[in-house]
Amino acid sequence: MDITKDPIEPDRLRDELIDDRAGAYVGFEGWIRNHNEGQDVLRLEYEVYVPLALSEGDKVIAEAKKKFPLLHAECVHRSGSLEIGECAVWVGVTSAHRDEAFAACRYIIDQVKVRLPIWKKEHYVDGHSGWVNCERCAEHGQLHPEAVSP
Amino acid sequence: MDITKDPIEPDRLRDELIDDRAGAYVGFEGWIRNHNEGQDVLRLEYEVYVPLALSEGDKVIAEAKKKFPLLHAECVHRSGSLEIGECAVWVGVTSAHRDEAFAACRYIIDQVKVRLPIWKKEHYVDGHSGWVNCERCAEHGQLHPEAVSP
Amino acid sequence: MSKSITVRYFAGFREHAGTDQETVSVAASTAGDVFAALKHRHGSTEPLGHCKVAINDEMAEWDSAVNDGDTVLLFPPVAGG
Amino acid sequence: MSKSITVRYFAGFREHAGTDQETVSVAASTAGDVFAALKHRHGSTEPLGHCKVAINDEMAEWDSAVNDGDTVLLFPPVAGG
Repeated sequence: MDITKDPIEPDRLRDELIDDRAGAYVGFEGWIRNHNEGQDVLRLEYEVYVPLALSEGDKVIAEAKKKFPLLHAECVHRSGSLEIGECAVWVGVTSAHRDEAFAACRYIIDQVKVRLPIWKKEHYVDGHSGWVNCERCAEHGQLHPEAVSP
Repeated sequence: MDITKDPIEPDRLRDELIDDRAGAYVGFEGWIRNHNEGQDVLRLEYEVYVPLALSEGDKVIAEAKKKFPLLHAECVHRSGSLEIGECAVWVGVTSAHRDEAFAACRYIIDQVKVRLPIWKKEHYVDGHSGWVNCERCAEHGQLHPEAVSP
Repeated sequence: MSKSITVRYFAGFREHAGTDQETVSVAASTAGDVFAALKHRHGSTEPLGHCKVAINDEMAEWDSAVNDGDTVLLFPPVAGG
Repeated sequence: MSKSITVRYFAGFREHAGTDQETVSVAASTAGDVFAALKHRHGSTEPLGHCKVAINDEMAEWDSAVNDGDTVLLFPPVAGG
């Protein structure tokens, strides 16, 4: 698991998973969409509590490797301010066959999204902003229902 | 759908799917493994009947776009002689959310593998060779049970 | 009644036949009949369901009708990816 | 009995509290007690199950015991990816 303030480079990260025993590579990327729940998004800010995001992310990856016969698995998440189109999170998995690569890639991104201490604040084109998922956080402008994110 | 004799460049192909409306990108790559069913593989040869591989591949992609709310989907398959580690097939899908990107990517690779007129001959380290999946093709050295490929 | 059919062989079928294409005269109503009549050429004992067929560059079924002058493409079990 | 607890606030909780960290004296046996006692600070009416908690940089449960001197990290609903 890695957390980075710099742009994620999926091609470079993929290359680190190359292995002659691998028959399948599945990569997932979460990109900043220009809309969420009917609102036009301008940019996003990710707040990450790094020590626990790293340890919890490592746990998730270790779980995936235990559940599925993988060769390699890795995940990188951005922190800080991101523009539309930027890659917020990357997951890459290699294995002998494709079943486990798809399943493990999906497992990792699903768990990363619900378990790692990472928060995102959306800044909208109309000027307001809000923390995603935080309907009842008593914050101004946080009127989002349960977020459906990528 | 595309069939190419040249090396597949997943990073360049991925870039063609970029879209501000996309929140999820899922990419699949099939790589040439150094083993298959207990045998050490030296290299592979793909024979492709291009006209029907293209039209059937386009059908598969169109089906995926009908089944799932995608933004973009593409598939490229190699033909000719490939070495261990080379990318034999790439599938890339973008969509607003990840559910459909995973499902569509999986759908496309599954269908491409069973429907497109593409055959692979494995050349083994011990000198013999055989057409994968062709147990009863009455060819010399083709003693493979149903192949479990990436 | 015999029909003139151009048969194209692929992969293992081509290697067994020693040619990628030939025109033959066969008594055949369907693509499956062509496959059966040419067993000595493609050499396959695969169940038809494992193989595929195209007629005049369109994917077809084994019970699809063949006409005089058609080109029938015999595909051994595919293995893309 | 009151304990001295260092509380760390994240994201919306931090913005509501106006600080990322403070040391408070609270009568609390569990992490959940700390969350409840500091409702006026983090401002959340989220169900506990939507939020997460860590004690001394280890993920914890809401019924995990807190001890004098512990640091309790209050996490609003996460939204990675």
